[in-house]
Amino acid sequence: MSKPMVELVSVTKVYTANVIALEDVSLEVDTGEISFLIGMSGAGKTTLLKLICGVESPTAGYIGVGGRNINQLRPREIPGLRQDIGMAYQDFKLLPERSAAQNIAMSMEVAYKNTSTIKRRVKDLLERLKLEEKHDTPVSNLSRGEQQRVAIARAVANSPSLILADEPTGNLDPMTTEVVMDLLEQCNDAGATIILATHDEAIYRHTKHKVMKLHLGKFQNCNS
Amino acid sequence: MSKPMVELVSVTKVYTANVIALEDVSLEVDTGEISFLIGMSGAGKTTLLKLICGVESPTAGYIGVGGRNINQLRPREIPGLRQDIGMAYQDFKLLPERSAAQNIAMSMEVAYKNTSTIKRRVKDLLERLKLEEKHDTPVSNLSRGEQQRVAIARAVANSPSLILADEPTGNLDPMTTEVVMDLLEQCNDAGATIILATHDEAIYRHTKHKVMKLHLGKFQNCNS
Amino acid sequence: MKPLLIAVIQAGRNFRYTWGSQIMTLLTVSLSVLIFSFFFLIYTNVMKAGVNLGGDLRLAVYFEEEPLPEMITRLKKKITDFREVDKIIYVSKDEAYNRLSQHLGEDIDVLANINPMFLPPSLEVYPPKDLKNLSQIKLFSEYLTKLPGAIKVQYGQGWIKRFDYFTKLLRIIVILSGGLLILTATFMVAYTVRLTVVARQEELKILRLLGATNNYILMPFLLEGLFQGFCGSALGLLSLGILYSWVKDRFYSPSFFEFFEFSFFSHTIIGIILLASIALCIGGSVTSMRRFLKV
Amino acid sequence: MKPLLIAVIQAGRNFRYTWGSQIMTLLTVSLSVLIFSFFFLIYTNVMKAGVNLGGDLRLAVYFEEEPLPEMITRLKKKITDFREVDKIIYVSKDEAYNRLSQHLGEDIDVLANINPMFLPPSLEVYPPKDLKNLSQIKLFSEYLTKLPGAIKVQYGQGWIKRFDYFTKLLRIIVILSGGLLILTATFMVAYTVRLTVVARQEELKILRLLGATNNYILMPFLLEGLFQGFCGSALGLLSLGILYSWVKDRFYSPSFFEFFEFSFFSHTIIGIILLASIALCIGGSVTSMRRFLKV
Ligand SMILES: Nc1ncnc2c1ncn2[C@@H]1O[C@H](COP(=O)(O)OP(=O)(O)OP(=O)(O)O)[C@@H](O)[C@H]1O
Ligand SMILES: Nc1ncnc2c1ncn2[C@@H]1O[C@H](COP(=O)(O)OP(=O)(O)OP(=O)(O)O)[C@@H](O)[C@H]1O
Ligand SMILES: [Mg+2]
Ligand SMILES: [Mg+2]
Repeated sequence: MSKPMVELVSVTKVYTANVIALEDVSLEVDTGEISFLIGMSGAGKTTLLKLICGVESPTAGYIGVGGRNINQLRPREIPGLRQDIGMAYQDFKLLPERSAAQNIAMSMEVAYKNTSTIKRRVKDLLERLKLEEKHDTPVSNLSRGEQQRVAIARAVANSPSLILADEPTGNLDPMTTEVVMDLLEQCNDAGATIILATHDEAIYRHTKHKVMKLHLGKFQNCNS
Repeated sequence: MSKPMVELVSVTKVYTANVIALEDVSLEVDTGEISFLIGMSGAGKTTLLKLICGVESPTAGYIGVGGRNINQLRPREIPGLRQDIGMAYQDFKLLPERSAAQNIAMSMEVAYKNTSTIKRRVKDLLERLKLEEKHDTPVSNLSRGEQQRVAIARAVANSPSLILADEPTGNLDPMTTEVVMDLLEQCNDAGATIILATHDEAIYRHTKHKVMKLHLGKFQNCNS
Repeated sequence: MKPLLIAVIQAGRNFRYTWGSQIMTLLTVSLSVLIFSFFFLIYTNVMKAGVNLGGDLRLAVYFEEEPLPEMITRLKKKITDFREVDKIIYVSKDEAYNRLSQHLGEDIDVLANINPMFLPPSLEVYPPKDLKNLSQIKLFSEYLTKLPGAIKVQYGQGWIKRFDYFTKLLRIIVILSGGLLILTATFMVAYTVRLTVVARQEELKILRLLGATNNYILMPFLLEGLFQGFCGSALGLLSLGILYSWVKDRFYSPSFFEFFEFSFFSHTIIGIILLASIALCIGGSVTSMRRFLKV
Repeated sequence: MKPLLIAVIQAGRNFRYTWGSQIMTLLTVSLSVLIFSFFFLIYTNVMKAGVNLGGDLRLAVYFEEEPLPEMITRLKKKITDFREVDKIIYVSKDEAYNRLSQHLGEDIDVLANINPMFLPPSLEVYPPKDLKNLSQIKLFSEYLTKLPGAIKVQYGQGWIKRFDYFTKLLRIIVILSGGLLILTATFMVAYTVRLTVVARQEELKILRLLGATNNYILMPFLLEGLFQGFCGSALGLLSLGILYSWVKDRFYSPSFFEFFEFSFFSHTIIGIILLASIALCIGGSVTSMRRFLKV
């Protein structure tokens, strides 16, 4: 058995005294796996993903990504880790005045990728997500669903080995959802581990992949 | 038959030369009705709702709300119209540093409602949406689904006669979705007309209400 | 509920959320008022300083021979006809000698072997305080030289010339720096106010979308402008007052203030400065907000 | 691809998106440099002006009797022993009479009936240019009064005193306004730079989230700081140069500049100002960015 890509041991995250977002959560996601993270609004899904990519730090517990304790990294190692994790945020975190293409390119630019490689990759992603016409449109002029696709494209653009998608289809109709899921599956085929937080039953109901259910900050009857 | 609450006649909205969001759209929504607006991402749902509440102005065509042409209102009449339309934006448009309660109160404050009335109404809404614990939490510290509920609460708080809900359940799990739909239906019972743009098949699949489907800026086989 | 009360509540709430930038604006206004009033104070006092220096001016018209008394009266009339003067004193040869001997004091014996009549008689003309301009003095002196019997007019030409240039230089400096500073102050206040509005543009847009009237949006800004304009300029004037009394204490010597009679602003001017900065702050916010009111 | 090239591209792109605030920063830097160097220029020149005024100073020591030639030599030595002087000229009674008659010119006949010997002999002492302080002059004059046979020392006390106070006043004004202005300029630059960073804080946060290294984030800001510091101060100095030559042209009269020898900055000082403002701009952005680099 290969080393788990993501490993959480008794992780607790307390925001403020009365907001305990995660309580004693343990979890293991193997390399190359796709897992679904479900649970009610406010259950702690986003918090869990943020802990994994190191945007938030845990109140207690161990978080390992690729076998390394991400909370003991030296400051100069953090950029490398983040370049290797693609996170599609629930609130997108796009730059509204920049074009769709520029937003997607950002994740590759910070890794000092070649300009022509970036251009090709951006164009390819936009085509796959049916946004080819929005190449130069500022993100603020896109519909919400189009913005969501740009956010997903940016997350996968740099071919990270771990993709965290937070509610990637919340603003998408069933057809477009399928397009996005196809893209994520292709990334998975190319070797990426994927954790997908979602409310959309249609996505995970008949899946063969692992589904983890959070409830009030704790895991409930996970299937596997 | 009563006068239609919302009436669109041959409305066209062109953002830029090659982005025709709506093309020759006509529609009628009667007072007290609930209608669903569906369609692919980028079909023009948000644009249509924005036209109805006067945030965007049409390139061509007539838009009537409550029997008045909203594009010929005098500047001083616009605030009154907006106070009477509750719109839950797809991107929420909340003030992140303000508390959930303050965000909800805003829509009543601009109508110079009584302070105690506002307090009572806000508390009631937060309880109904299961957010009573988040009364004083800044919106930026809420989960995305919690923010969405705050946005909906703000839209209905001032008891408007027309409620426009743009994808109100995109970030909500099925259970919370039901809570929100119950609230909207109660508003409808109290006399409000509701137009609801959504991708969530679960909401509109078995409904008895009107479903309108937009495709590339035009209506397709509406049921009624 | 009354709109004004709501506006006060709103303004208070806004202050809680944006106190950082509000205090920044207040400080900017203070600094601008300080700078502006500092230069205004210097300017008004420098203008007065010229007058005081001119006050010590005395033109001595020397005559070849002692004129007859009626001639003196005529001469005096001629002078006052040409230009109003403070006073004219006739100094006869005797008086000139007396003065010199007084001046020499104990050293009176120097004059022992001197003919007391060697000193020329003169008319000493004290021009009015407002004659402080070098070219005017020259003109006057030229006129006096042409009086019948006059042989020479003396008034410390060299020093006065120098003084005149010095005063001119000081004025150039004060005016240029004043201009520069008023430019800067206006720029700063306008910029800061604009930034405050831009920082809240999200909030304003949302308020418009929710159906807020122009009044609802404007009132808190007006109150804020009032508050900031008042407190800012009060603070600025207060600092200037402290600076002023510090300088006065620090550099005070009776002889210093004999020449430069520095004084602080009158109550009227303080009032005008306060009102002007309140108007500026309010005007600034309202102008920068105008485009939001059209949405 | 080289990081520097990427930084240049990024800086260019940033400029396209934020040119408004960038030009604002540039103007702020220009204005601050203009203000600062304006006062620096005035300060250095005012300090020099005092010296030039002192250069015309002459102390006349009057004697009761004409001293013998060897006595004159001894007196001169005594004086130079006490303090270095530019030159000392002995004016005998004859010479004093000649001077007076020359001075009176055509009016020489006034002196006709005067004993040519009534004027006292004197030593005219021209102190060095650096003697410009009133108290030093007084000290010197007191020393001269005690010379054997001296009865009186004259040097236009009243005017010199006034001049001294005037210069003092000018210096107080220049120093105070300079201080005030440097405060303002620093405040403005710091504030503007901070605002530029705050305006882009969203972008910086996102870049950090995407895994941008410190270098990647800092480099464009360094380039921008370099550009703004350089262009801003160049523009400021240029405006000052234009202002300078305008004032020079406008108020030029040979006699004016006889007293005040204004001159512009040397190349070294221009270089230092340029470098300092570049350092300030870069330092400013880097400091305000530090907290984003920790995220
Ligand atoms: N920055 C924060 N400060 C304080 N509390 C927070 C913060 N972020 C989240 N919370 C709280 O932590 C809990 C879990 O939030 P989280 O965002 O992880 O939920 P979620 O499962 O992603 O919900 P949703 O489906 O609505 O996005 C919520 O109660 C939320 O209010
Ligand atoms: N401000 C704008 N400027 C230019 N184009 C715009 C603007 N807003 C929307 N569009 C374009 O108009 C079309 C319709 O947008 P709209 O937001 O109405 O779609 P939608 O049906 O709400 O989609 P979604 O389900 O993704 O929210 C899209 O192609 C979008 O890119
Ligand atoms: Mg979430
Ligand atoms: Mg939409």
